[in-house]
Formats: sequence, C-alpha cells, structure tokens
Amino acid sequence: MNIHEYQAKDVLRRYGVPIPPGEVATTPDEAEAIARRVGKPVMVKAQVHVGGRGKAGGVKFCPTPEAAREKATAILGMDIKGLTVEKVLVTEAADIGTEAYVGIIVDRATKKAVFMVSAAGGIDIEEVAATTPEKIKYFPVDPRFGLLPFEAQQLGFFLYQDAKQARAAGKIMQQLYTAFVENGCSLAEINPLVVTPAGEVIAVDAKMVIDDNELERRKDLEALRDESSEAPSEVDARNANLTFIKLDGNVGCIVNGAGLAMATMDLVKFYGGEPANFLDIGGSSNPEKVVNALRIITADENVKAILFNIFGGITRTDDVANGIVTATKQNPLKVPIVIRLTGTNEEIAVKILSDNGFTALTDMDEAVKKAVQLATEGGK
Amino acid sequence: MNIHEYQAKDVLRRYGVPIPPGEVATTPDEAEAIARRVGKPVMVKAQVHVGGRGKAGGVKFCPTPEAAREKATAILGMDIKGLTVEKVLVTEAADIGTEAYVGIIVDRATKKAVFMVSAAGGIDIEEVAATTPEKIKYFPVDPRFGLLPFEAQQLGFFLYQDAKQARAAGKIMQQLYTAFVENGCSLAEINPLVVTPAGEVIAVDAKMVIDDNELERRKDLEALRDESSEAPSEVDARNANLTFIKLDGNVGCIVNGAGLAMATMDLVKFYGGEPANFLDIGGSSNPEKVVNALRIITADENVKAILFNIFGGITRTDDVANGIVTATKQNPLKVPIVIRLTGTNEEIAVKILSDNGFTALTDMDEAVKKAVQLATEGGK
Amino acid sequence: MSVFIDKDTRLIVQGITGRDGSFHAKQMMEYGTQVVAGVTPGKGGQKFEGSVPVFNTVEEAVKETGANTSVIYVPPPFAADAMMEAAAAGVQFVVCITEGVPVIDMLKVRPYVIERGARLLGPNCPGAITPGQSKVGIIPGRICTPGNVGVVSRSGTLTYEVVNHLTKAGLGQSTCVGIGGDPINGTGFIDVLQAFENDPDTKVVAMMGEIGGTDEQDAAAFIKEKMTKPVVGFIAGQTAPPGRRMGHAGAIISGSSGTAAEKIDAFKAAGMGVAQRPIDFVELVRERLS
Amino acid sequence: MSVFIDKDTRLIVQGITGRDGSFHAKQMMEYGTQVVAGVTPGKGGQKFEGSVPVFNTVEEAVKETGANTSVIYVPPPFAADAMMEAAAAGVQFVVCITEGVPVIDMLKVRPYVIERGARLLGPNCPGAITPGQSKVGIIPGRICTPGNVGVVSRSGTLTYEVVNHLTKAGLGQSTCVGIGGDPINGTGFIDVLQAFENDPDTKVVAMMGEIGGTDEQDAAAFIKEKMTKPVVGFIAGQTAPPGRRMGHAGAIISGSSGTAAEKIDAFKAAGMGVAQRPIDFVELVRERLS
Repeated sequence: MNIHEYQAKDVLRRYGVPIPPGEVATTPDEAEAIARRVGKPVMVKAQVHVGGRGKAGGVKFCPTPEAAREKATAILGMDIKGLTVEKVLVTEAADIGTEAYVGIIVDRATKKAVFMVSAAGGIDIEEVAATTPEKIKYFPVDPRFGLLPFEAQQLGFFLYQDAKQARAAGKIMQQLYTAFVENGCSLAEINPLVVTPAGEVIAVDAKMVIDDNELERRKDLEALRDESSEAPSEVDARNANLTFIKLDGNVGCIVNGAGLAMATMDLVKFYGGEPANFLDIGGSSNPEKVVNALRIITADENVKAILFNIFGGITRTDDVANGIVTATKQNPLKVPIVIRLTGTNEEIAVKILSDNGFTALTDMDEAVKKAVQLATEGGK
Repeated sequence: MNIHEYQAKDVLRRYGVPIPPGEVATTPDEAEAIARRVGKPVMVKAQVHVGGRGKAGGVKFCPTPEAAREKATAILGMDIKGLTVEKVLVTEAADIGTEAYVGIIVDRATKKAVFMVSAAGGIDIEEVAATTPEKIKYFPVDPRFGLLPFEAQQLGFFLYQDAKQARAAGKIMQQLYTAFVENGCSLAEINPLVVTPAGEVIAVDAKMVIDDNELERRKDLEALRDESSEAPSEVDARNANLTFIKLDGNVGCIVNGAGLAMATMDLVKFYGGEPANFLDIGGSSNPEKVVNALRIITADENVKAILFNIFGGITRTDDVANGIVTATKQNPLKVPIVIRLTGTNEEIAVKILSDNGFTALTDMDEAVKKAVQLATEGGK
Repeated sequence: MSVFIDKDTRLIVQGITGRDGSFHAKQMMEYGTQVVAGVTPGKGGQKFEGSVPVFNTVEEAVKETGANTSVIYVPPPFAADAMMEAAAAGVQFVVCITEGVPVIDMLKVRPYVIERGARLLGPNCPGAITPGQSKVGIIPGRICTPGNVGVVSRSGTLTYEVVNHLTKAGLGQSTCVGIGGDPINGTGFIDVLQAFENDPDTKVVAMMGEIGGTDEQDAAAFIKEKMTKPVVGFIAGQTAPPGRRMGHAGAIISGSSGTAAEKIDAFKAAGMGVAQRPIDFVELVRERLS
Repeated sequence: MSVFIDKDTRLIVQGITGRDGSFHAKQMMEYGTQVVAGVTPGKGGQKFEGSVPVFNTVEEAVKETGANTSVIYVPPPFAADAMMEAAAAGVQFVVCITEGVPVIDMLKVRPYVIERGARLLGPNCPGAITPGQSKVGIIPGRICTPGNVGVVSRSGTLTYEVVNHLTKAGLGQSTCVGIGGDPINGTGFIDVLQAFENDPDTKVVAMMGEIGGTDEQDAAAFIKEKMTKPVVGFIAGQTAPPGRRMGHAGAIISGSSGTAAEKIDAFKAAGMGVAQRPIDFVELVRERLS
C-alpha cells in the first residue's frame, strides 16, 4: 500500500528524521493558512500515488502565503496520470545545496532489506541505475543485527566527504531503517536527501510503501489508506478480499490463483482476445467472493463475455458453482458466461450448474477459446 | 546498580507486565493515603537493597488503611541487615494461588542472557538450585533474535499446564526480556509470579539490577539510584570514580586494578594481617583519585596502616606520587603509610616521593609485610 | 527416489485443529502421508481423528514421534513463529502454506531457519507431493501420478493445471514442488533444480515462473551452467501491465527487469524448451523424456 | 612462534587520535609493533606521528594497508560498534582495551564477531604481547622478555606483577594474553590455553584467575583432559567477601560457585601447580620448565 508523502514524513519525523515543517491542505484557504504558519517561502506539492508530479505541474514554489493559495487553487483538482489531486502538502521550501538518494527495499535476490544510496539524488533512481549504475551503492542489511552505526556511517561517507554530514546521513539511515522495519515496509525512501548551504542534512521528499500483509495486524497503518486516490473498482475488490486490476480488453476473467489468472489472461491473448482484467478470487472457498467478483466484472461495460477458470485445490468448485448461481439469480447476466472448473468436488459443481442451466467445461484451452469467440461476437 | 522493587515494578509496568497497583510512601500518612486509594487490603513492603526483608519483619499484610499506617510506622526506620528503611511500597495484596519464579541473568558461561524459570517460586532461587535443580529450567536467549514467542510459550508450559496461563506467562517473559535488554540489566526477575485463584498471571515482586556500565549513557537509569540505601563511604568512592568496599581489617589498601587489589588483600592475609578494604583506583592516571582514595580510607578509624600498591602500566606512577604528596599536605596522615610502586615513570615517582620525605618500595611482598607489621604495631 | 519428501516422511501438522489445518491433515492422511503428530498450543493430549496425537509444542511432538517434516497452517501473524519453532525443534523440512505472512517477519525467519540446518518451503506455497508416497501441503493428490518429471513452480493452481495435463498424457511426476511467490521465502528455483539434478528418478524438469524479479533468469543461468537434465519453462504474465502488482507479492514488474519477454529470452538462451501455453508442456516434456 | 600476534602482525589502531589511543599507539610503535593504520571517522587523510595513515573507516584501512589486527581505544558507548566494524572489515584479531562497555552491547557483539571468523580479545583487557615481536594493547613492554612461558590472565596489573617476577627470574614469555574480566567477552581461558598447547614455543603456562563465575573450573577441566603442557595457576580474591562486586564485573562471588577455594581445588584436581602468592610463580614455573 502506498502512502502519501505527507504521511511518510509524519512517520519519519517520529523516528527523528529532520524534515522541514509542513502540513497537508485540502483547500486553498488551508494552504494559505499553513504557509502563513510556516512563515517562510513554501512548496505546494500534490499528494497523489503516482510518479512525475513535478513534471505534471503538481509541485510549485510559493514565495508568499498568497502565492501558496494561488498555486493550491491550481493544483487541487488537477488530474495527474488519471488521478485527481485531493490534497496538497504545504511545506517550508528548503535551501538546497546537494541532493542525494537514500532508499531501502525488500530485495528478492538477496532475500534481505537492501539500502540503495547515491549522491545522484533528486531524480528517478531507476534512471541512475540504468545509466550510471556505479553511482549507486547497494548494501544488504543483516536482519539479525539491523543497520549498525558503522555501516550507516560507511554509507554516509559514500555520499559525503564531510564527516559531520556523513554522520548525520548515517543517523538518518538508521532512523529510516527502524521506521522501515517497525512499519512493515516493502520500500522506504528519501529523495532528495538534501545538504543545505548551511551544511544541514535534511529529508525533502519521502516515500513509503507498506507491505499489504502488514495491514491486518496494524490497523494504525491501514488507517493511512487513502481510497480517494485509487480506482473505485479496485477499492471495491479489495474490500471484498479480491485482487483486481482493470485492463482494457473485453473478456472478463475470474480465476483462482494469481499464476493461473495471469496464464489465463495470456491464453486469452494467445487465442486472439483481450483480457478485461486480472481477478484472483484467492484460495479459500466462499460463494460470497464469487458474487462480488461477478458484480465488479459486470460493472465494466467493455466486458462482452465472462470467463471462469477454476482449478479446485483448496478452493472447492461446488462453492464457486453456488456463487455463480446465487449471483446470476440476484443480477441476471447481460453477457455470455463460460465456466471452466475442475478439481475438488467437481462432480457436485457440475450438477449444481447444470441444474441451473449452465454448462461447465473442464478444459482450459477450450474454455478460453469459447470466451474469446463469444466476446468477439458480442463486441460486433 | 540495584534498584528498588517499586522502581523495578514501574519499569516493568511500562512494558505491559501485569502488576497490582501500588505506590511508594516515606511516611505513615502517605502509606495510609495510598492504602485508601487502593481501596483493598494492601501489603506494606520495606524498600531496601537486601534480601530476606520478609523474615526481618519488613513485609506486612494490612487489611485496612489504618493497619497500613500502623505497619508503615513500624517498618519505616527499621534496621534490616544494617540498612535503615526509608521507603515502603504500599501495594494491593494479591490473592495468591501458585507462586513461580522467572528471572533473566547475563550468564558468563554461555555468554548469553539466560532465563531461569521454576514453578517453585516465592523463595530464594539459589536455594531451589542447590536443593532441587531439576525444578529450574534454564534457557539461553539468542541475542540476535530475542526471546521468540514460541520459546516464551514453551517456558510458560514448563510453569503451567493450562494453556491460557502458559501463554500469559510467556507474554510476561517477553515483556521482561525486552525490559531487561532496553534497560541494560544484568539481572531482572519476577518472584513470585503468581496465578491468582481467578486464574490471572501477575507479578507480585520484581527485582532489577542495572549494569553499571549502562549508567553513563542512560541518565534516566542513573536517576533511579538511591544513595540513602548504600554505605556512605561507598557512595563517596563511587562519586570519586573509585571502586571501594569496606571490610573489617586494619590495613587500608589502595591499588590499581581489581585483580592486583584482590591479590594484595590476599597477601595481607597471607602475611598475617587483615585488609580494611578493597579499593581500586582504576586504570587512568589522575592525582585527584589518589587524594580521594586517601580521604576515604583514612575516614575508617580501624585503619592502622595504609598500603599503596601501584603497578604502572596505563597508570603513571608519578601521578600517583603527586597525589600522595598533595593529599598528605592537605590532611597530614595519622597512621603510617607504605608505598610500593613500579612501572611507568617509576624514577620520577621515586624522586617526587623522596623529595617529600616518603620512601618508595618496589617489591610487593616486602611492602605488604611492612604494612602488616606497622598495622599490628599501631593496633597495640 | 524423489526430492524433499518420500514414504519415510514423518509429518507434523502445525495448526491441525484449525479450519484449514484439519481439512488438509485429513486429505494428507487419505493420500497416505504419515501424519504422526499435530500441534496446537493448549490442545496437547487430544487425538486428531482419533489417532494422531496433538501436542502443545513442536519440540514435544518431535521428541515423542520422531517427526522429520512439518507443515504449517496457522494464521499469518503466527506463521513466522511457527516456522522458527519447527526449525528450532530439529525439523528438517518445514513447509509453510500460510498466505499473507508479513515480509518483515520473513527477513528474520530465513536466516533463523538456515542457521538451524532446516529447509523451508514457502510461505504462501502449495507444498510438495511425491506421487504415490507422500503429500505435504495442498496439491490435489488426484491429479498426480508417479513418474519421472520433476515439477517446480512459483504458483499454485497453475501448477495443478500443468500437472493435470502431464498426468492425463501419461507423464508421471517424481516430485512436484510449489515454492510460492513471496519475495522472501525459504526455497527457490535453484534449490529445487539442484535437488532434481541429484535425484536419479527425475529425468526432465517442468518449471513454471512468473513475471517480476529475476529468479527465473538466475535459474536459467544455473540450468545452463550446472544442469545436465533438460528443463522446460513457462512464464505467466505476458499480458500483465508493468508496475502493477498481480495478486501476489511475486508478480510485479518494475522497470526493465522482470518482464515475461526477458525471462523467456533467458530460458531460450539456456537452451530450455519454452511452453507458450500450459498444455504445451506435454509435448515438450515428452520429447525430452524419450 | 607465539600466539595471536607476532612480527607479521599489521595493526590498526581504532581511536588513534584520542587521548589513550595516541599514547598507546606511540608506545606500541616504540616497542616495534607494525602500526600500519589508524581509524578516526572524520580524520581520514591525516597522518599520525607523521607516518601512520588515518582513515575514516576500518574497511578503508584494511583495504589500503593489508592490516590483519586491530586494537580499540574508543569510549565505551562506541566500543561495540568499533569491534563489529573491525570484524566486518575482515580483521582477524580484534583487541578491545576499552573498559566499561555495556554488557547488553556485548551480547550481540560476540556472535557477530564469531560469525565473521574473527577472534576478539576483551573488551576491558590489557591486550597481548609477544615479547620482542609485537605488542598490541597496554601491557608494558619493559617488563617482558622473550621465552617459553605462556601467560594468560583475567586481570591487568596482576599480570604485570607476575610477568615482572618471571622476567626478573630469567623466565621469558612466549606470549602474554590478558583476557579481561567482563562477563561477556571474546576470548576465554580455554581459547588461549588451546593456543598455547598448539604453540611449539610455549613450554609451560602461567594462568591468573579471579573469584566469580566458573571459567577457571572449566579451564581446569580442559587442562586435565586436553593439555599436555604443564599449567601453574593462581586465584585472586581469597579474602573477598561473598556477594560483593570487587571492582570489575568478573570479580563477584555468588552462592556456592565461584569462590577462590573452589577454584583452587579445581586446579589441584587438574594436577596444576598452584601459586599462593604472585612470586610463587617463579619457582613453580621453573620446576616445570626443566
């Protein structure tokens, strides 16, 4: 789960990271008031879960509170890559000497939390990685000991020659690491980490991504979720415990398991169709999930045919069959449906479906071909 | 550094350990007022750094606030093993079903923090260890992972058959471990850990010893020190950065290094004398330390001769010589002094001493023999 | 022969009295797995299904039954502890089925388990099955049959799909291993490939990967350099949009690394057969078996 | 030959610009120790005494100078970090002189250093000296002379006392090692005894223990079972009252274990010579050398 810059900064401040003062505003009035409280020139920064805000005009320097009002008026409501700006962060405009990058990610390759630091900050780190990889130092942290002071200081010396700055950066990295671990992050970064002309080391922008698996036990983190900055259908799916991603095709796919779901989408494409979505109903059997999945899929007007692909292992296919029957009774389908199911309790499922006028297939390729054909016909 | 029961309980409460309510009182009035606030029968417990309070009459059950006043009157000012009771803890009297012991120590043998738990609580664990060692479970904690939940639960099951109680005890052990580590303890124990007739698991008495080396960086812990419960000469020595322990003999010993100090005391005994103290001036050279050491030693009227034994390595013997000259000028000695020094800057030291009328020896056995002889003569 | 589990596997089920644990314990027993103990703290002394003793701790379960393998069906917040408990008790092969284990927990679990000499499979995996001998986890026994194809996969139901095709085509399996897609897990492709390489009963390997990360590329490099046995590969997620998380932690593409195209190229460069569709495994495996 | 240090020891001094560090760095250089680098963060690029390069990190110091040993003189709150930094940088022998290191810090330092294959001596120890070859720490070089007596001790000045007697009596030392008295340290009696047993130049060992703990009893058991070379022992603290801490963390007696009498009995049971006074080492060692 992404959280906003202002939220990440609030978290990091609690761990002692030096961050210029600032507050979030939802109206130009608030923005002006905050700028007045700050008492210095401010930045007004759009709070949206998308990169490239700056280039899109979502980040502006404001020398006066009046300017802050004006820029906030422009930015609030702005559309950035399909997301509407609902909030702006109004924060003291730091004097910037140098800009560095400091980030931590959970790394699949080393199976560790890995620091990435670079004196070439301020821009997309992936660009630095692609063009000048020698400018990034990677440092995997031993999870049993954490980021030790000498390690943090070594990373600090990679960024700065000056010992005071290196030490300050090291301390910030230790704070960032602690915040990362204690808040179950999969990513935490400060970019840019700035040295001011006065020699202070401060965090001017921050980003944190919380591991979705952490949210169940950490309601305080779950509370940071901003549903207004997500697609409504995806919010709906998540609240129904489904994983759903909307795409542009016309074959609506309902599958159990992420791997099989992706393989199903690939097969739709292979047979000449276009998947309308990724949707994983997950492992556990629950007719309610099927009902919700159908509701979400059919809300998409592009969908011209629905494809169920269920391989019952932990999922009981009779539960899925019952879900289909219930859902279609509540809301009769306006598009054709192709059901493929096999595995646990397959015989019962087939009987439930045929008793209710559905045909069940057992072969995946056959089912996908039929769904693509129906969608293509329906699309005409 | 020992801290009082009430202080240890305050610390452990912050980590979530369930402890009956209570407060500390220095007067019978306060004790009565606390008992009234508790609103239930209370225990009044002497707060002194010594074992066996109960047997000495320093722990009393009080069914009413009036009784609390009465018992507090009796206990405050009481002498327990040479220490005067200045404070009492007035705490709700728990209903006691069973009593267990839970402790953690830093263990020299395993080089780890080791849990000791026993269902035979309420008495001195050393007695249990001596008589029924099979009743104690020892569990060394891996410092890199801490006390894991399953480990804590296993320890809980060693104490209790009931899963709810085992889990509650496990949770308390995790809290105790965290408190132990975060407060730099060398010992932390709950004795007894009580199961009430209602099945609740609570800590009825608690003890913590803070590692002296922790205090320099933890002023909050240093602030828990209660000098009123220590011998004044030892407080004085500590404040002068000396390690001093008063004994009953007549040869005052001033030595650099704990091992050599003990060996010196042993040699005093070997040659027929009795050491009056252990005193280690430590490694660093500082004439002021010598001045303080002489002041503390000479305050003991039993001392009939003073023996310096300095082997200069990191300690510069000329610093020690200067300290002796300064101290004896300020406060002329009333007892004979024997000075043995050798090592770093020995020639300078000898000159300083002889210029000021002292004789310096270089042989330890000779010096000890002479000091014993002088003390024996002086004692006649 | 087989890898990780066989007829001598003596299994503990952690969370045996829970909803998932009890269901799958029964399934495993029906399949013929030697389920020798269950663990649920507080239910020590009970019998599961009238025959399997339940213990409060894994330590006791191992001591009393000589178990060498454990499978975990406990809720996510307790799964990390369960894995460490099994490893600490001397269990050699620990399989964690639980989905949704916080990744921060896994950062510590992994070194803990490795230090104690145990092999961890998962979390968030379907487990392993050696057809006809032992099933540990949730892979449906019905779809498998003994044979010489080693199967390794990052996903669950996709594995079933492929195994089902293989079985229907008469291509039995030595062992099927689902490693799961979580970013920090115990056993990776290379571990399983090495085990198949060493297993005399495995003649060819079928491997199912996904978009995201570089595990498949690393596996391809390993196959090229270290393996003598043929491997057929598949990558799910060719149509997945970049930068989006596709349902499990494994399936995310970011930047230039982790795309399906890149992984398929790596497979081809390693001389592997590449299945375009799940059903394609049948022909590709058959060719390499003969 | 010798143990731990010799003429090939290439030494880093951590905290070389501090009060104690600079004083002892000079002493070690005068003794002939190859002091190849110093470390003080923020003073990288300077030269100590005009010749020894100073670095910001131990990693750099090792990389630039090929140092294999490090000695630490930094204040207690930073000592744990310094020990780990040295071990992480690949230093094989790490000596920490600093007194007053919090024991909670040492709980983690010890496994960290061991995992990285380094030997730690200390903290709160006087270091080691191989007379005529190398001195690492604070043992006064003047009182030592080359020879065949291995010296190991839990205390500092008491060691000097004994070594001084030995030297005056013409009994030179192979290596003198002060292990320090802190409850959690890197090298114990047994480690050093094993090293002396393996060292061809050591013919007899002089060992100085203290009251508190069971290290001396464990060492006695080791001597009885594993050592062929004679060992003479001494215990300081026969007159110490029980239950009181005698000046350093090591010297505390509690309960029935750790008294001087108990330790001396263990020495006798191991067939060791027992010195009643420091000076007794001279005769006891001489008898065993001939």
